[in-house]
Amino acid sequence: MAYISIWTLTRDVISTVFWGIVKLIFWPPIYQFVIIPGLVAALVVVISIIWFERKAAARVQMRYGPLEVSPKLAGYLQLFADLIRYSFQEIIIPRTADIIPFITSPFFALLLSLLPLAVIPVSPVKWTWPLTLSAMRYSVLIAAALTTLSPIFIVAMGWASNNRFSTIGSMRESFLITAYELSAIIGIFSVVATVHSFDFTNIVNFQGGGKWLGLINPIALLAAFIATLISTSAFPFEISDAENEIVAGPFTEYSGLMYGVNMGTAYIKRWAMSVLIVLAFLGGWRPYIPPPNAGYIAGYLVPSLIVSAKAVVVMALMSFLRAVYGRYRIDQALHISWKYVFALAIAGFGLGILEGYLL
Amino acid sequence: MDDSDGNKKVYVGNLDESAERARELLIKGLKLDKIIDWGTTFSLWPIDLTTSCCGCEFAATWGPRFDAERYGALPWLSPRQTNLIVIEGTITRKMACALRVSWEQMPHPKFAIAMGTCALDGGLFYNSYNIVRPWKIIPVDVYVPGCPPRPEALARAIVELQRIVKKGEASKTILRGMARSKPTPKLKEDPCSWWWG
Amino acid sequence: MSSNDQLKNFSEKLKENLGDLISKVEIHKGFILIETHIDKVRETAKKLKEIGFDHVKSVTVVDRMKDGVFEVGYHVSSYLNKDLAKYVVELVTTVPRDKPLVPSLTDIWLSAEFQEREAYEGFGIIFKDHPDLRPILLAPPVAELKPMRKDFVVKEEGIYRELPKKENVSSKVSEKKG
Amino acid sequence: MIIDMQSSEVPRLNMSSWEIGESRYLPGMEIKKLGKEKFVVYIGPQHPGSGHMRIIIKVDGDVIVEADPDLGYVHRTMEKLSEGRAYIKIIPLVERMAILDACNATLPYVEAVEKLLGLEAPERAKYLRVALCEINRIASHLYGFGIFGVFLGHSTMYMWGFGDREILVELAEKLTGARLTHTYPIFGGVRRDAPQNFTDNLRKAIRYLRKRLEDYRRMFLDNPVIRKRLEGVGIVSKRAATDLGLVGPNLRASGVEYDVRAVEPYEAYDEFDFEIPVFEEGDSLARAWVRVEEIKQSLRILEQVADKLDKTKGQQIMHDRFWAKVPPLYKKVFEAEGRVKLMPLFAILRVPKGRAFARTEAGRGEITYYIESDGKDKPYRVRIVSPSYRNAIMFKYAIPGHRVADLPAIYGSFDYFPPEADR
Repeated sequence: MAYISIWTLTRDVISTVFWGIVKLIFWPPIYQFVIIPGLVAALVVVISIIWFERKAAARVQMRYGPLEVSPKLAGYLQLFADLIRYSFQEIIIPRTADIIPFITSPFFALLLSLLPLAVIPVSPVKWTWPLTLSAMRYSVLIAAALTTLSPIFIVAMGWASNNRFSTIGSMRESFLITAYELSAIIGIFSVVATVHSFDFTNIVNFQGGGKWLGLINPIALLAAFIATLISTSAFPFEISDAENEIVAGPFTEYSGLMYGVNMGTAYIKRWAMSVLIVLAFLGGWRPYIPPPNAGYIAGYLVPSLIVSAKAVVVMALMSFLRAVYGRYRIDQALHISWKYVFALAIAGFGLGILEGYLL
Repeated sequence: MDDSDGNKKVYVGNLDESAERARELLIKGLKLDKIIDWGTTFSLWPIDLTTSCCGCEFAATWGPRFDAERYGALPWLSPRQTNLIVIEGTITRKMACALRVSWEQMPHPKFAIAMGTCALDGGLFYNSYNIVRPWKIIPVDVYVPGCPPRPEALARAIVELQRIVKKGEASKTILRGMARSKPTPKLKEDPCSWWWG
Repeated sequence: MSSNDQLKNFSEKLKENLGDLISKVEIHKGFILIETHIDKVRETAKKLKEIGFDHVKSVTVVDRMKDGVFEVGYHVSSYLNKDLAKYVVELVTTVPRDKPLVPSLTDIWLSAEFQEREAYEGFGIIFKDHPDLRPILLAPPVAELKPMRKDFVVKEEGIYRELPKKENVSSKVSEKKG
Repeated sequence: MIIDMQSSEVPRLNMSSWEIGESRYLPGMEIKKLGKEKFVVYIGPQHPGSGHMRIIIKVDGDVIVEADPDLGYVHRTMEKLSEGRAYIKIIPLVERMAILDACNATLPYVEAVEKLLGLEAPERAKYLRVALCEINRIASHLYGFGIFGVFLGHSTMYMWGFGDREILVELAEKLTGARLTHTYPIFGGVRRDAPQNFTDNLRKAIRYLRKRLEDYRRMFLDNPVIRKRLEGVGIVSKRAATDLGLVGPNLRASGVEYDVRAVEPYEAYDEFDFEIPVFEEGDSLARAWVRVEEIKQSLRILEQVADKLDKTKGQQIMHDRFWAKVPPLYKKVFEAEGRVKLMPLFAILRVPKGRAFARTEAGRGEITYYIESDGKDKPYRVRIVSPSYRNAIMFKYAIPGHRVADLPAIYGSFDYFPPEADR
């Protein structure tokens, strides 16, 4: 009669549970969507970036910025205070609003702006890829397609609010969607022409040895960068929620947690686009090459952190523009995006094709 | 559980009472009230309701020299996302309506600072036929005397309000559904009755 | 003073130019007052505009309660003519207090538009043919009081209040005592 | 933000019967009307892009067809209140309409009363008045720039404008004892003499501001985004500016050379050497540039004032008529502190019968006072027309034809200050 030692059993159970949790965490869809570079990383980054934005602007403007909340941390906890205040404030739903889209759109917008992060590779190791190998060959295409989903819900928000400023704001947003999307996608696709592959892994591997596509093809990078600025309503293109013209644009009627979600959405979208730009132009995880059979830490955590760190730099640059520029008018922004950014993207694409032929 | 007859019985206490107890447990266990009060203290966002000439000093308070953003107060645009009204001086009859509407548009918990002698009791314009006393329109937490008050005085008022909030003014409305210590005044006459817009 | 002589010369010139239209020309401190009958206001204004007075600085209404009239004045001057810019001319006309009906000069001087609206809400003066006559600064219920008129009195500090006569006070006191 | 979803029409607004010349709109502002339903947007009074006023705009697509300024949200009835107050008490009262430009706002009142009294301030008092006026003018322009920056989403300009304004506010505080509400000019002179090292501080401030103006140009006025927003926006032609009776920088940006300081020099302005900047374009950018140029000219005047103040040191700052009545104790106070304490003298001041009209050039333009005295201690009638009130008419005529997003750009360029307009 064989007997099972209690000790062994316990050990087995513990180890199974532990490794089960680790496996679950590092299961690519969960890891990328929820942890890095997904929700958790995005939240941490957004909070830090907003803090940085406020502090950097204050620096330019000869003052301190947020400070008293935690003088030792230079006011870093300010955003947590704001978050707590927003989370517990009363949520007002106007009687004239269309309730279901009014409530659901902010959350859809948030989730959909995170989606592109769930289909991109953040490591060259095969098991970390969130899609099947055959789907992975088209990851650029899929990610680019997914970035276009969330703006529709911003338009829906403005429409559901039934407020005049919201209506004007969502109208502006819908104008801008058409204006930037083409440029952004063509800008990112110009690397496809250079590398001859829709696979992000190939694109990043192509950029080894400091041969970043952003350096080879700066025009496309610039086009993608500007298009990202327009898409995430960063200065100087903060048009759809221009505070001095149309209060808060589509978000005018949102209060409490719902507005907190809305405010986060724009930044999270900027974060997702920054990650895409890092992968396409700035070498991804590239200075670091994980061993082919690397485990959770070396094969997944470290490269994803490298990608995130690069994306943070890109995002900080975008946020810093607030201190320098005013905002464009809607027709001027459309003019710029159709006449110059689109031309820039096409030129970048042409350059990408040429380089793909030569290299 | 089964009783002696074998019938199944579910013992349920007073639901309201247990819910109350669970809430208290949550509040005490997680210190939720402390967290909320801390968050609200450092996130008093005043609304851009510029009502009168004290607005000059209000703007200077958020300027580089006095920089009230240090206290986490950021002037914001839309009433739905703010929780503080700074009444900057005289409230005229026309503005009274806007003040009341803005106050009602703001989500709870919300606070008010009355800035300047005019907001206290009329000041220089005490006998004008076109002004109202702000405390008849909305409840005021902190008064700042002066004509106009210096930016330091307004910054001090913000700190004073932070002290009031820290005592539990925000959490008690959110968690316990209690009324604010300063109730909203009942309007004797509708300030917006003549509104033509 | 030379500036006074200039004013005199200028007022005489104005008299010559305007002729019968005006009944009185006075030199005041800082401006020249020309008075005209209410029927001739528009004509005079047109003439003044022809001379070169191209904008209204102030529409000044004074309530002369004792005489039972409103004095409606237009302080006009010039921007484009540099010689005229030195002078401010007030075109004054009077209307009875109980029937304050004045022809609007907005179509001659567009810059008078808002100020005529203010006179309308403050004094209740109706400007005939004004394109957009409604209160500008006050809410309608306050404007109905016609607060700028002299018979609308705002209360003042105690020091300025007229005290009751001494006899009355003493008699009241004695009554109470009794 | 006050919005009423039910009513889509503004009652009592009938413009159809009104024609100016041939067109309803001023030249260059014609609009093609489309036969669509219009969208009424109420901007203000709680709105970051409107301040203390409301603009009711009718929108056709993204183009404003009609704008109706709704003023009076800060109307504190100064004209009526001053009919019941002693002459000296009116100075702090009327000061409140433009506390960032306090000296300029009260000076014409003081001048008008002085005209009635038949006296003139002594030389040094005139220089001190000019000094404070110019300090206030610069401070007011910087305030305008700050607000303009906010309207265009340029928060750095707001912070810089307000930060540098503090220097001037502090100078004024050193001179008068109050940050904003100076009540400095009084009948027959000024309230206080300049403190010891005032002129040195003034010169230091002038040097600093000259340097900063260059920064503003680089950061704000020559910023490509700002230029694009302002160029060719809100054009007011010379003819239109004259017809509308605009004042101040808005008038001079449209090519009309009119400045009370030059046309009818008051105080000591005829002794100073300065130019009147005039721009021909008449758009928002020109209005911004006029202010920059004016700040430069004001700095020039201040430099000359500083020299004059050094020369006239120790001279009288009060007219003899009042100075003779000053008790010896107060004279000692003046010798020790340079402060005049004369209030009891003015409380019983009776002004001779008469009418007076005075105008000065405030930061935002010409401000006029009409004062009528019936020989008592209170005026019979005080009529104030402030520059912002005269500029308010621009909202009605300069905004239609532009896009909604242009509204803040045009509004900011007017440098409109509602408490001043509403009085």
